[in-house]
Amino acid sequence: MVAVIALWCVAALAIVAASATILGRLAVGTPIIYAGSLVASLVALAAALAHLLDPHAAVATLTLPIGVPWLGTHFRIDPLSAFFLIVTNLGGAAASLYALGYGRHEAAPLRVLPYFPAYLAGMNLVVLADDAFTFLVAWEFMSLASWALVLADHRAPENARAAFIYLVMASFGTLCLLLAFGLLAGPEGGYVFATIRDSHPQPVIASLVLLLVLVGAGSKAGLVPLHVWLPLAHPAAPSHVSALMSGVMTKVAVYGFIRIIFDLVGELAWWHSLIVLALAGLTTVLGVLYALMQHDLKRLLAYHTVENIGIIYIGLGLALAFKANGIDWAAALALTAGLFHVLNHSIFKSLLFFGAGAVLTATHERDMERLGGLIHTMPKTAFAFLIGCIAISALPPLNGFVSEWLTFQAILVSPQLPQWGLKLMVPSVGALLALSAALAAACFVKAFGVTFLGRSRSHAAQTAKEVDRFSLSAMFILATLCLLAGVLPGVVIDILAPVTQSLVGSVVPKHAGPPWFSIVPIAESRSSYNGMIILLFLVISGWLTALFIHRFATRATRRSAIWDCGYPDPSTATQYSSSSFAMPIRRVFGTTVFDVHERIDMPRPGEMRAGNFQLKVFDPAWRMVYGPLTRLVDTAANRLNALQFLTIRSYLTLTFSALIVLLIVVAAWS
Amino acid sequence: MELILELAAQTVQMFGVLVIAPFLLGITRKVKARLLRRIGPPMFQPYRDLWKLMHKEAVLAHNASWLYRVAPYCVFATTWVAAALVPTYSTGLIFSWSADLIAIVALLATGRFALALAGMDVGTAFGGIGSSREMMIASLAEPAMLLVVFTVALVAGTTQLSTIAAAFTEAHVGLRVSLGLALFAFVFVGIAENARIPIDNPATHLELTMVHEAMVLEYSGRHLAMIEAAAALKLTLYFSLLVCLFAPFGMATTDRSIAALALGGAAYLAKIALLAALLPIGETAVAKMRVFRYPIFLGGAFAAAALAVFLLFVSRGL
Amino acid sequence: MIAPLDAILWIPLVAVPVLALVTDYRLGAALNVFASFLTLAAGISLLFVERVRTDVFIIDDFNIYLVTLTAFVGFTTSIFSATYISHELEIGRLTPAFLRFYHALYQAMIGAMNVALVANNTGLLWVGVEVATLSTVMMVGIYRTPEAVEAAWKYFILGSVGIALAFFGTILVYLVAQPVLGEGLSAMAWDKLVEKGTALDPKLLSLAFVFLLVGYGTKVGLAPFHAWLPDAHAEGPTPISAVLSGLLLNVALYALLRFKIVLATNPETLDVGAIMIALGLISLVFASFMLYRRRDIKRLFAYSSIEHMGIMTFAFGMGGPLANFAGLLHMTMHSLTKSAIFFAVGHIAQVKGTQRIADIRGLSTTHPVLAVGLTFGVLAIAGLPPFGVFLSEFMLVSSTFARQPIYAIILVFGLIIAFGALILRLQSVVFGEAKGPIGKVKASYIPLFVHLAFVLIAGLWLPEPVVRWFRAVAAQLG
Amino acid sequence: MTSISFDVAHLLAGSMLVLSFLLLYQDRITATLNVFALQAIMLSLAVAWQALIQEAPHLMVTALIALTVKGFVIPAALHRIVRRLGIHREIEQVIGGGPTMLTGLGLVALSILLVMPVGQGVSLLTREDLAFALAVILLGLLMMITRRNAVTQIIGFMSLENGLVLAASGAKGMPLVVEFSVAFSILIAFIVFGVFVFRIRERFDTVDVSALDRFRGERSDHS
Repeated sequence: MVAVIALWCVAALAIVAASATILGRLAVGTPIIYAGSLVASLVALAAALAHLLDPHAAVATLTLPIGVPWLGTHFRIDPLSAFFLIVTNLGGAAASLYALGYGRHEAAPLRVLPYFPAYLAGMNLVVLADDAFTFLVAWEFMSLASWALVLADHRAPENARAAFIYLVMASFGTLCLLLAFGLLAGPEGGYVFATIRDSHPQPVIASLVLLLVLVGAGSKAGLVPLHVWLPLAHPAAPSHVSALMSGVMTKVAVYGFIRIIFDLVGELAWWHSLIVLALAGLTTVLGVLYALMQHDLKRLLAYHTVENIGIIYIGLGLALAFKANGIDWAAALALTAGLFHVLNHSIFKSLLFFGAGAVLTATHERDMERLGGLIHTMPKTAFAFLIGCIAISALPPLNGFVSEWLTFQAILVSPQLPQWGLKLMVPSVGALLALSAALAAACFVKAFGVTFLGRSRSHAAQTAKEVDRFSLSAMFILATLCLLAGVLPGVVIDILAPVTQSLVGSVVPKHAGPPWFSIVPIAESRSSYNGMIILLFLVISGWLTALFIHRFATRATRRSAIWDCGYPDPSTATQYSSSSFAMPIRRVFGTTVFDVHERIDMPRPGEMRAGNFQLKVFDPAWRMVYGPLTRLVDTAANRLNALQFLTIRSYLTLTFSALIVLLIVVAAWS
Repeated sequence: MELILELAAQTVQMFGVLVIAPFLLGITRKVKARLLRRIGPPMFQPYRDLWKLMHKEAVLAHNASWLYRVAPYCVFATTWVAAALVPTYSTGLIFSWSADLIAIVALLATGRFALALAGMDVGTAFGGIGSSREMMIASLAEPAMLLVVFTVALVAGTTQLSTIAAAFTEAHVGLRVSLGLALFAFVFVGIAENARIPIDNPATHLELTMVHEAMVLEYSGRHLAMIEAAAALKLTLYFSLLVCLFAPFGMATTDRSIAALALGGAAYLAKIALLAALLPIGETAVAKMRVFRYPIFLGGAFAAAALAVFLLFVSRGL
Repeated sequence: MIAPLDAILWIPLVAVPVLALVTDYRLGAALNVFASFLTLAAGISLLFVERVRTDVFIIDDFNIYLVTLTAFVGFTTSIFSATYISHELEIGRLTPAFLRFYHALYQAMIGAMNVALVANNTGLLWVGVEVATLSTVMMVGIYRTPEAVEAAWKYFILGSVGIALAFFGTILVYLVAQPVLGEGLSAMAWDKLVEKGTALDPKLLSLAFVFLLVGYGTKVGLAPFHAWLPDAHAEGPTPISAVLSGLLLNVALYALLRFKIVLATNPETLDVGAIMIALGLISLVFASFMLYRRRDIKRLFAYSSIEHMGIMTFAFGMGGPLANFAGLLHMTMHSLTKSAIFFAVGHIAQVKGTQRIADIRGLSTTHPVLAVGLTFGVLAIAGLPPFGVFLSEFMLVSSTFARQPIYAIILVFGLIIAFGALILRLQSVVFGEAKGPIGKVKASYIPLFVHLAFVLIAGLWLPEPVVRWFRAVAAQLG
Repeated sequence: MTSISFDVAHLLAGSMLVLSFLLLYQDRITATLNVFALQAIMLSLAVAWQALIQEAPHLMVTALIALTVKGFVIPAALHRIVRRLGIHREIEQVIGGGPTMLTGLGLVALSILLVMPVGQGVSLLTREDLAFALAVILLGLLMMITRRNAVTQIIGFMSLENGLVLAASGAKGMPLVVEFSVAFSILIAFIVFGVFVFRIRERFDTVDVSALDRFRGERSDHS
């Protein structure tokens, strides 16, 4: 039933996409298309939620006679896909709502409208697919639709470059997944997931599949060093699409990983988790460090997605480690942490991209060095964005903290793991996670502080107008969800229970029991957290303090000029900028992690010319991985190109040589 | 009835830390002054300072936003709540389970987040420099702190402060290399987090290397009072944590009689007073560091804490 | 009532002299379309009548869909060509006299390909392929520019050597069969060869296959015998590029596969699969790299044809039900997609007045419909879903990796290299700031989008009979 | 099959191979043309002999075509072209005579190696014939790729084709041989015609690389 509803929603999205090619020409088309997407997403969201909450819900399957001829197309809804349907459609609904307002500013609607619902449909299909072919078709369709969306503003050469790199890497990832499915399905082509589940793969095959899936799904999710497309492509798309790409599509990639590794392969060795954890730890720290170095708001957010993917993968890696050692309850905890973060990140990353989009609409600027002071001109956006910043920085009492807290709890269980490799790896990853959490806070102090606080650095920022109601309501709904998931984490954990039950055969204890919505992942004596109480405490103590001061002290306030130690400078350029904010951290980590090129041209005392400081930060992944690769292809292409310019005689010589070689082969054989 | 008693115990702790916090600051200042052969302000001077500040008119820059005005309360509230949740004289208070050690560290981070934002609100170079450096220091201190948390949590098998304290008072934990390393790291982190020498100098506004004071440069009146109070509370919190994690003896655990509680309270007060006196002694002995030496300082803490965790993982008996 | 089989052979044969005599080029084009339509109708009706099997002709699972496909692409191309050439006439690249010649040759080529496909005789197959080749040689050179003449000459010389070698292979097959099947036609008939396959001398048969591989491989465009292909595609009229890539390469591959079926019946022959795998992979990887330095848009897609012929050859070399199925599907999909791409490219070259990729920019701004057509075509040929090429590549790659991981990795490597090049060029042509003339497209879009629609449908759903034929042939191919 | 018929066929085929070597050895165009004419005549004799021993009179037609077209008409035409183009002096060989001959010997050895192990199902005569034909074909190809001059390359191709006809005539009872030989003659006529008409293509390949670049239109622009 739910599968049918979800498929109808996908079909509805497809129809909306098709009609967008015509409606897109009309002014009324934009709201109709987005409203259609909104309704379809909401219906799918409701259906998935109902499925996951229903304790008696059975796994639903559906087969359509299309696709691989003799197999058909299989769809299935189990708790895992239901959960990811929720994530997908929540993001989709929010983005549609946001776009009802934001989309009106689109210069060329025909380059966005048809692809947006198609993109949503693709993501939903990935989650619904129950055979390798359907999965990959949907997977690549999703890439394709988002590729078109990245190219929405196709005149900018950097967008074209971003789109190109994106599509090539997406396709590379798909091919890796294809190889993985090839291994799992065997030469007979048992592509249906049910068949794969029943065939227990050899350890060697399982290892290969893990590597391939890490690369395949990881390149989509943005694991370092496969992340390079992400900070290019995500910012290039229109902001509601950026939100989907960062907030939802990367989660669909995570879904792919979970589906194949946890569900289809099932049995893995403990050292597999070592690889996952190492990659995840690296991704977490590098992602946030690169994010800190950005001054393009949307690119900062995109890089930060890399960090969050790392956090999610830490949870998944831990779950693998525990599962391989048969500690199911801990595996359930780690998986819950990872999945909780999936939900959280999809919410606040969408929110933040919406905010960035609002800033972009209001100021036509993405460069933080030209923004500032928007809290005065766009107070509502600023507030929503602030909530997102707090949440993503993993600060209590919002939701980001809860998932990170759960991850820490899972890490603290790890002494129970018997293997030495894991004993050493897990605390290291824990340290990296702690480091990244602190850096994330720095990153978002910078993002919010430079963009919204201080004095406006450009005229555009000074004259910005608050955005429309649709955009605002989308942002505020997500901000509310951030808060709700933060203070009522038990509800989310209970929702996740069927998922972990189906994947690792255990659940985190139910949270209906403990009072006041506190969460107790293992046992009460071990650890517990109560976001609700913390929030109440904060509110009450803050309120008490304010009351006390207002009652017993003074409320007198005077407005005055900035003091600034007596030397205020009216130029807005004297404020701390984005790159100066990041400078201490750049210095600390610069030599090891970044390719930083600083050039300082300081006038000598007495010289009248202006000083000059140039800063370039490169992602070393380009230098170390992609640069050599590109050069290799380039060289090979150049060398081989000589073959286009030979004489006919030379071509005949080629033919002749090939013939002789083949004849010698035959002679040698006979 | 029992509930009321429990609530009362919790309330005592909550307001207790608030009351003693300025006093601790007074002690440190007094000791420091004596060490420098000055007479120094009276020990109760911080109370008077706060009271005075609260009654002064708050001066806001023209372009200060609502965030600027809310941040001090926010900082104060988070620090207060965090401090109230660290067991001082007794374990197992009614709300102790609502936040564990990790959550307390994170609550402090929330306060810092608010303050760093406030530092950037008016748009001055000083505010920015303060926020930027504060976040840099935090980014180095927080992982070290969390590794300390790991160490303690792994030894005690829990991240719940009450349980940790109870475990350390009752069970025979003994002296452990890991805990020693963790203590070392914790002290370093505490110094950095509380803006003490050699990381920062709480006594001055006009030094190029200043961090915390640069952030709050524009604040005045009741807002400044809140921030100062929060700073004092934070110091108290770190003292309490140190006491709770590494020297929990005397704390009331299973025995919840008035006598036991009173004993716990007395022990607690004695311990933190001692710490408040020790801090300036250490501070007087060292010089302020340059900013870019901080990573080495905090890196040392991180390394010590990491070593502590690894030792625990490698051999759970150490 | 004429039998459909006779019809597909006679209609082009009659059309050749008629078209050569019609002086009005419009009438000629219309007649060309009409003849192609009749051939298509005959080809389709072939599906519904009883299968023929005589000493000379045969209709079986293998060629039945290829005949229909050839007739279909021949028909759509004739529609495209009818609108295309009038523009060529306007700008003076062709004269009416040459058009008579062109239309006659077009029918000759279609007829020859039909002969090759339905022949139940190795010699007749050879004749068909060669006549088709020679007629395309002349069409390639029809513009008489130095480049066109050079391309045609290269095609002619390399083609002739291929013809000769394929003929020698054919003689060898006859020599092998003659002691078993007796003298005369029966020693050249497919069905008899397959029946008595095990009795044939395996050594000489293997030797024969090598010559056939080099000979017909030249026609297929396998590297290193490919040299004629890019230039012939680039310099000839675009409809000819479309049928070259879409049909002639297929027919040559079909010829090779027929021989492979014979070899597959005899287990003692040389493992020709390995040779085909090697040639296929060489072609794929080589063509993939060659795509990067192309400046001429038609040459670009010509190299892409080499790449795809490599994939098919690889697939048939791998063998097994899945890989063979994938190869057959790929043959069909490639022929539809590549001809669609050439239709689009033809339109582009006409409106922009150039084939230089660097001079074509921002097509999506100036010609949105055309841009959509080209984009879908290129995405399809690059192997992206939901188009049919993806289905075949899916089966091929996944089944290969489970059997021969190394081959699959080379295959994937070639695919991703080619993918990069195609997307790079696609983006530069379709997106960015518009450049060049913005005149309207005069030729018909219908063939382009009909082809793409078929490719799209096939990617999602294959009709049951097609699946049945493919599986039957896949089983035969071993 | 009597031994005499076998010996004669063997002799004729063998002499074709020898003539192929002679072709490879020649370094002047006119001499090459003459040797080729001789090979064509030898071919017609061989085919005629096959017609006799296979009692296949239609092969006589093939022999006749070989004799007239390739023995007389084409050599005469080529002589004219050579004179017209003024290239009757020397032959540009890509590699020297010695290596070419050595390669040729290797090719003959390869042909024998390939055909001889073939099973007894195929008669000895056919096999011998086939080995010679294969060698002639390979030598023809070798000639095509070792000469720079268009006329000699054509001769190489025709020599190759002689090998084909030899093989076809040796295949007992093969249908359509005559038609094939006619088709090939037409093909060769086309090639000769092409060389004759497009005199810009005096050679298959030209030393002047820049001219080629202009034609191919790919290398000249540097975008």
